[in-house]
Amino acid sequence: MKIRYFAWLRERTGTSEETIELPETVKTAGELISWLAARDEGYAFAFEQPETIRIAVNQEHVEEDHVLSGTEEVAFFPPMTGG
Amino acid sequence: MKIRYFAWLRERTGTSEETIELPETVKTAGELISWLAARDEGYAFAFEQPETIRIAVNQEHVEEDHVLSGTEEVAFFPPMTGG
Amino acid sequence: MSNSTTTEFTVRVQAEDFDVLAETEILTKGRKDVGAIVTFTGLCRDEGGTLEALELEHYPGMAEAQISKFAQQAVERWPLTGLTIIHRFGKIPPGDNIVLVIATSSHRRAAFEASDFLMDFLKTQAPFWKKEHLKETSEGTWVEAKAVDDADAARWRNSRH
Amino acid sequence: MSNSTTTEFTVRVQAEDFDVLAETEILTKGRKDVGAIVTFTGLCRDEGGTLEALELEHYPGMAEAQISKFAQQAVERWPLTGLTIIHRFGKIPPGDNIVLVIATSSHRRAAFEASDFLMDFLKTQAPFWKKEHLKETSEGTWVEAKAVDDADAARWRNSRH
Repeated sequence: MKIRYFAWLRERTGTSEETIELPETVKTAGELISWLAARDEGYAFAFEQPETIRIAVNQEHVEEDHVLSGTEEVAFFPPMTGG
Repeated sequence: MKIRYFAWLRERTGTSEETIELPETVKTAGELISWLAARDEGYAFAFEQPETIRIAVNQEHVEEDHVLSGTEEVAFFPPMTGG
Repeated sequence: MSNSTTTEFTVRVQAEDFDVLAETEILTKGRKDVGAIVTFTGLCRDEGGTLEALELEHYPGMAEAQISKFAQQAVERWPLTGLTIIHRFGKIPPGDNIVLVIATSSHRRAAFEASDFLMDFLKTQAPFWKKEHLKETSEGTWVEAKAVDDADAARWRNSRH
Repeated sequence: MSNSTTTEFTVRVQAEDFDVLAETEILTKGRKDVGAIVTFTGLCRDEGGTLEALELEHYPGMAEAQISKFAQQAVERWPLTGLTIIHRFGKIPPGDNIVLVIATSSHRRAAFEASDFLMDFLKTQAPFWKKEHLKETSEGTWVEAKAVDDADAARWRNSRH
């Protein structure tokens, strides 16, 4: 599964994109956040306020309870500030 | 007193502007409409629906009960369609 | 930058066409505090190919005064950095410009609302009258005022601003 | 002219600047059914002289898809004759363009509302993030999302349209 990080999530994780094997215990986007946050200090810092983080699956906005399938691209980013 | 007519009021009266001596009996803009409407057929046609006619005194919108003074410029016109 | 000085505005009533780009540049050139530019351009439509031209009559003097009155209200109501309003008169063929409003501001809502407000009042309160000259008939017809335009203008009376 | 065909729109996400006049002409050239053109241009402000540049990061692919989704909503909701949206990314100095929305229609309210709607959704729903680089400090700061922008976007959910 491809994971992408933008803005300060990219900076804090030190990663713009990576490919991971989804553990069997991780079913939803919210569970993926918890799993990533447990990886190391940078990830913990990036995800320290999960309620502020926006999630996109296959480039569509989803909520934390979105159930992930094995083939998806998941992206994490802060609230958007375009325009 | 200078009187100006615009759009179909100008066409119906056949007059774009004229100078009149205000009769003593005419105190308000509404009374001026009645007095003008009694002049001839063209004026009667122009003012046949006085409620649709807009009035400006010295280039400011006023209502029918506006009291005229001797030195004013009065204009009559249909609802505006600018923009 | 100060609230004590009111933003200046430009109002012109003219027969000639206007240049949207040139007018916009006057409001933005050399300044870097403008975050939003809203331009409204009103054009003459051909009404499905039936219209030969629109004839715009106006009340000289009062037209400029009324537009300036609403421009003044706009710069007092919204934090604009610039405002230009140009309204043409005379015979205008389909596809040609009739009216231009440019509002600039640091913030987008101010620029949107000010230009929207001004167009509503130009439609209903500025002394201009449109006569349609159709291709098929020799005599022109005066365009009637629309109730929807009055309703649009009334929106601004009870606004939170 | 027909309701059965939806108006096409143009969406571009690019590093290069855009030309408001050229983009406007594409929407109006050769047609005489356009009565109203609203253009919104968003520019980089210098924040009282403190800003060196804005850096705009975006999510390639999703940015175009999200903007197109809102453009599609706009052409279904309002009777537009044309719609163009361009959003830049990369490093943008004060005074430079960031975003452009042009909406054309036979009627002014449609053009105003569609462009206003699109800007509200670009602000809150399109995957772009702004980082401010100030003149005095070497490190940039991510711009925080504003509650007022969410409130602006929420206006369109309960609208009469």
